[in-house]
Amino acid sequence: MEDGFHGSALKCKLEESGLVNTHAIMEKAVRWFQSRSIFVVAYGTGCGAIEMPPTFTSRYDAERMGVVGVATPRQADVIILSGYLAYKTLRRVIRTYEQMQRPRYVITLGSCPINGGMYWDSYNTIKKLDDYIPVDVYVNGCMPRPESVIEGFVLLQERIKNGEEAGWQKYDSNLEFYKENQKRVLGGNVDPSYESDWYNLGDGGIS
Amino acid sequence: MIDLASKLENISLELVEKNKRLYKVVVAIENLESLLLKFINEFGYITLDSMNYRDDIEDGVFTITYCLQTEKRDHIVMVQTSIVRENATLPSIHTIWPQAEIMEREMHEMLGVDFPGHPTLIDFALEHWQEMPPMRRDFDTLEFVNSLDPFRGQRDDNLDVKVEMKRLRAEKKALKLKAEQEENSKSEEGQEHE
Amino acid sequence: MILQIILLIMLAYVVGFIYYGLYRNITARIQGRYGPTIYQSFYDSIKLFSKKESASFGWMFYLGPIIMATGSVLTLIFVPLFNDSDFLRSATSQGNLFLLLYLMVLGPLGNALAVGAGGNPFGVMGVVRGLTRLIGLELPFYIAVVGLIIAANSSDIVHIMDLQKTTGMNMLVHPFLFIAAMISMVGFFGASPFDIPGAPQEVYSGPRTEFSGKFLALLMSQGSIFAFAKLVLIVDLFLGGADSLWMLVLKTLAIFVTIIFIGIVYGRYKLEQAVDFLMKLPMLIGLIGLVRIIWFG
Amino acid sequence: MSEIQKAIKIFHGPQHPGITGNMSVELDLIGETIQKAQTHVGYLHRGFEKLIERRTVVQGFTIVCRICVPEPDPNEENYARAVETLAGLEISEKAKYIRTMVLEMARLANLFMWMGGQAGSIGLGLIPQWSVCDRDYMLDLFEELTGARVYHMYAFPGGVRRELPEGFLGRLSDLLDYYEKRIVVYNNTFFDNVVFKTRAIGVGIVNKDEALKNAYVGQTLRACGIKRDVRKDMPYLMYDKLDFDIPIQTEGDVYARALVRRDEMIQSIRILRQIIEQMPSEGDILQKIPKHRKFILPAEDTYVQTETARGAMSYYMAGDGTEKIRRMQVRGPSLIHGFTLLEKLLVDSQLSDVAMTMNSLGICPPEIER
Repeated sequence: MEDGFHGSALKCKLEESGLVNTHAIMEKAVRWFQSRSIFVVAYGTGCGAIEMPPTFTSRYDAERMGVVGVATPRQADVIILSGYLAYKTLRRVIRTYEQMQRPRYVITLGSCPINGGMYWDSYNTIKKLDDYIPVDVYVNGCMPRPESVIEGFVLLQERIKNGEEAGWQKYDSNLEFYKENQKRVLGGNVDPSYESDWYNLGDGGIS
Repeated sequence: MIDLASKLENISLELVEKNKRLYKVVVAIENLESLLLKFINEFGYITLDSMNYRDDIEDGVFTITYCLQTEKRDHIVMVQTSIVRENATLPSIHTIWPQAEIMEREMHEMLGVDFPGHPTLIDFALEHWQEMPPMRRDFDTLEFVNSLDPFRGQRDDNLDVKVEMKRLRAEKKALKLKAEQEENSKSEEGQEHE
Repeated sequence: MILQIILLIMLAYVVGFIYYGLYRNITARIQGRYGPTIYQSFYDSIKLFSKKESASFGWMFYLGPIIMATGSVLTLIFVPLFNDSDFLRSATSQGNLFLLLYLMVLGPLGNALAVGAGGNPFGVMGVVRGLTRLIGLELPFYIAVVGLIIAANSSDIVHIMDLQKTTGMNMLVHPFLFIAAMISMVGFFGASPFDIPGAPQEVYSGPRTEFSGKFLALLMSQGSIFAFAKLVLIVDLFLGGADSLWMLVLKTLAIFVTIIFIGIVYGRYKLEQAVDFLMKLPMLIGLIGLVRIIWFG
Repeated sequence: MSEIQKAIKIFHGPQHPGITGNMSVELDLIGETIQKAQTHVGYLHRGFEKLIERRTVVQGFTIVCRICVPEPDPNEENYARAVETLAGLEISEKAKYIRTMVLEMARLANLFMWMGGQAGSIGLGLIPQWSVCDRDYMLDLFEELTGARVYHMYAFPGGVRRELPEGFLGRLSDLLDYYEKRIVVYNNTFFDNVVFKTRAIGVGIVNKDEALKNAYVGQTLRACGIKRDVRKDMPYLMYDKLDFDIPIQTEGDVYARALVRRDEMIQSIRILRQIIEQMPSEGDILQKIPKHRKFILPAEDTYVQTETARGAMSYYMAGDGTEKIRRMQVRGPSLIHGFTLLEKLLVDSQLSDVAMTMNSLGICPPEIER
């Protein structure tokens, strides 16, 4: 995880002396920093979007824990999927998720991404989100209160701190499974087609 | 608006007064456009509030309801007509009301009604949709979604509610019996002591 | 000399980030919440440096942030910190105000190059907005600086600082110039109502839309260094420099908090409205100050 | 950058800080001037109307409040009133008063939410922090009254589901006092903010002549000086017994709509105060209704309207002789505002105005596509 810190002379010396395992220490420190600073891109895929503003504004102040909203998926560490996903939305969500930079995490709100929730028989919403993209934290309830959203963030921070295996690692390790599921549901055309000039200029915007 | 009936005598239709602000007019499909224009020009129902559709599969027709409002927005008339389900077609009225364009687009997608002369019959809410229009009653949404995305399997420690209820009730009854027996035995002991 | 420069850069990095944390805290308190810890910006930058991957679009994309960092570091080097102690007055004797004004424009140009390589429409829009705004921002600032140069008839910052010991602070001697410079400083710090390039509701993050991981961290670091340099420059030019570190922190903080308070109660202008405003009010004030200097000395 | 000369296509949304909810506007830009705008919805399509065909009356009642997330109560009221009209139920006066109170509370909450969005759309980050918090206090009262913060499921066919808690009206009037103080603060910081005036005046002007014919509703209509409000024109519940007036403006631009909404806050505070006075102490709140399998709707259809905080919302409901609802179609205010009006207003405006215009039209995607 410490790609940012390219090996310094001091580190090498300490390694040789064998007194301390700087690698482990460095990883631990980096994980702590990563858990203390979480950039969120909030994708209002459903009803839960109405509880996003209270979570991030002055009553339940999520910025206390270093949870800050950013505008673009490039800069984000966490994407919040706030509720059920229609197939049309799932395309965009997959695209957004793949534009995010590793390490990346997913938090979903509400019961609908878990098992369809009250839309269990709807022809346009998916039932199991973790067939298509890996989910790190489910915050369930219809809809989850801001307190529980914040609790979900705290849980995610704990998991980052302990260095447990996160969703993006699962996604990389068995990519075929996810891709095949996405193809099955979305009928092959996962990415929305862009007619714009900008996306023909050297793969701009598409990671 | 009470003289609505007298004014509409010459056209063959039935007029129902739901309440003092809501009327319902049932008209044949061929008189529809002339009646709508008459409502606009003569009776002052200038606003098209919504186009409602329902699928009466028993009669094999789609029932379309145009809800018009007066300029004061205090009276509503529901102009209702019905068309056969097979390759259903309706005259497009987006030239009269621009907002009809989007309503007709939705109806075209959800019900599969065709509107000749409509400029933009593109996707409304669905994307890459190959099935039959979803708002038809013979489209089974549960079967469709189950074929596409099965339910999540139950947990290992999942318990059948009915069985559990029965078991709990039995346990409660057993406890009650035990308690009664103890009571009886106590009382008997007491009697023996005396 | 080199050691001093490195020390200077580290000082600017730390102080700039602490100021940014302070900015977030003050904003939060005004908005009625606790806000993050004051070291939050350090956490953010270290986290961004340690991201596993950062999308890049060719070598020019790498070059852009580096050019920006170079611009801000050079700006910092040529700004004298203290009045008459040689400590940390690293390369000031070689440079003067004109060089500084040139260096301050270097960053946005590098940014434009990188974003052009990224090829994101929102990024390009943000750069176009930023450069257009820069024209409006720089004219009042240049007028103020030219006024000071005429008044001191020397373009050496140290000389201007020494002069203020006898005449008193420039913000009292030339108040018009000070007001004009402060208004354009609000824009230089990207505070409302001039935060047009990175307007989230319009162009996502503007120029930074495609930057991620290390690039974003580098941008943040150079931003904090640049902010510190600008604050010190204003203190040197108008508040008569500083004798000790505490005086420096106090004066820069005063300027910074003023800018925060201005920025928090205003919305965001549209681009042409902002340029229109900057071309009218601050220019007028600055010109009045200039005329005042030329005629009445 | 030669591409910037010819028109480029921007997808404003669905994931965008400046978009109201999960929809997207496809913009053709030259520079930053919009040549052509097209709205795309369907990211939130759940097929509610299909689901309701498969539910009984009582089960459908849990669905309707999800139709518009920011203000569920007008949907519940509409649904309940449509079912009562079809089934011939008559609800008691106290239930009517409580429903009116809930509707006005929801209107206040939604208007505070709108203020946050409108201020955020011009980058004034201070107002959302305050107004969302103020809205939360109203949600606390909702939680006490109905048991839920956002989805209340309170206006049940045949009355309301719960009795008023002890001393609820007192707490409500305390909150109203607080709101009256706050509205003065917002007036100084937001509505009189020079930047907001500079940006909002003269932007997104609605043509007054076509407003009535094209079925524009709510503040969009009232900001053009046309006094239309379902609460006055087709009174329902207790609105004909309450004393309030309809604020109007004449300019028809974003700023006029903002002022209309501000005055509506004051008006609904006034309505709530009257309700607190007139609330009957006793009286049953819920009619005796049949079991949900026996709840049969006749084979008729009806059409009901409610004034939400964004305009008139209409329900068309048709029953067939079974316990299921044959058809329930929603016509929210956003349907026409989001397509016909928005696509017209955005042409030749700037990219900076998109978020502001959408917010001031009060577009709520989930009720466009249900």
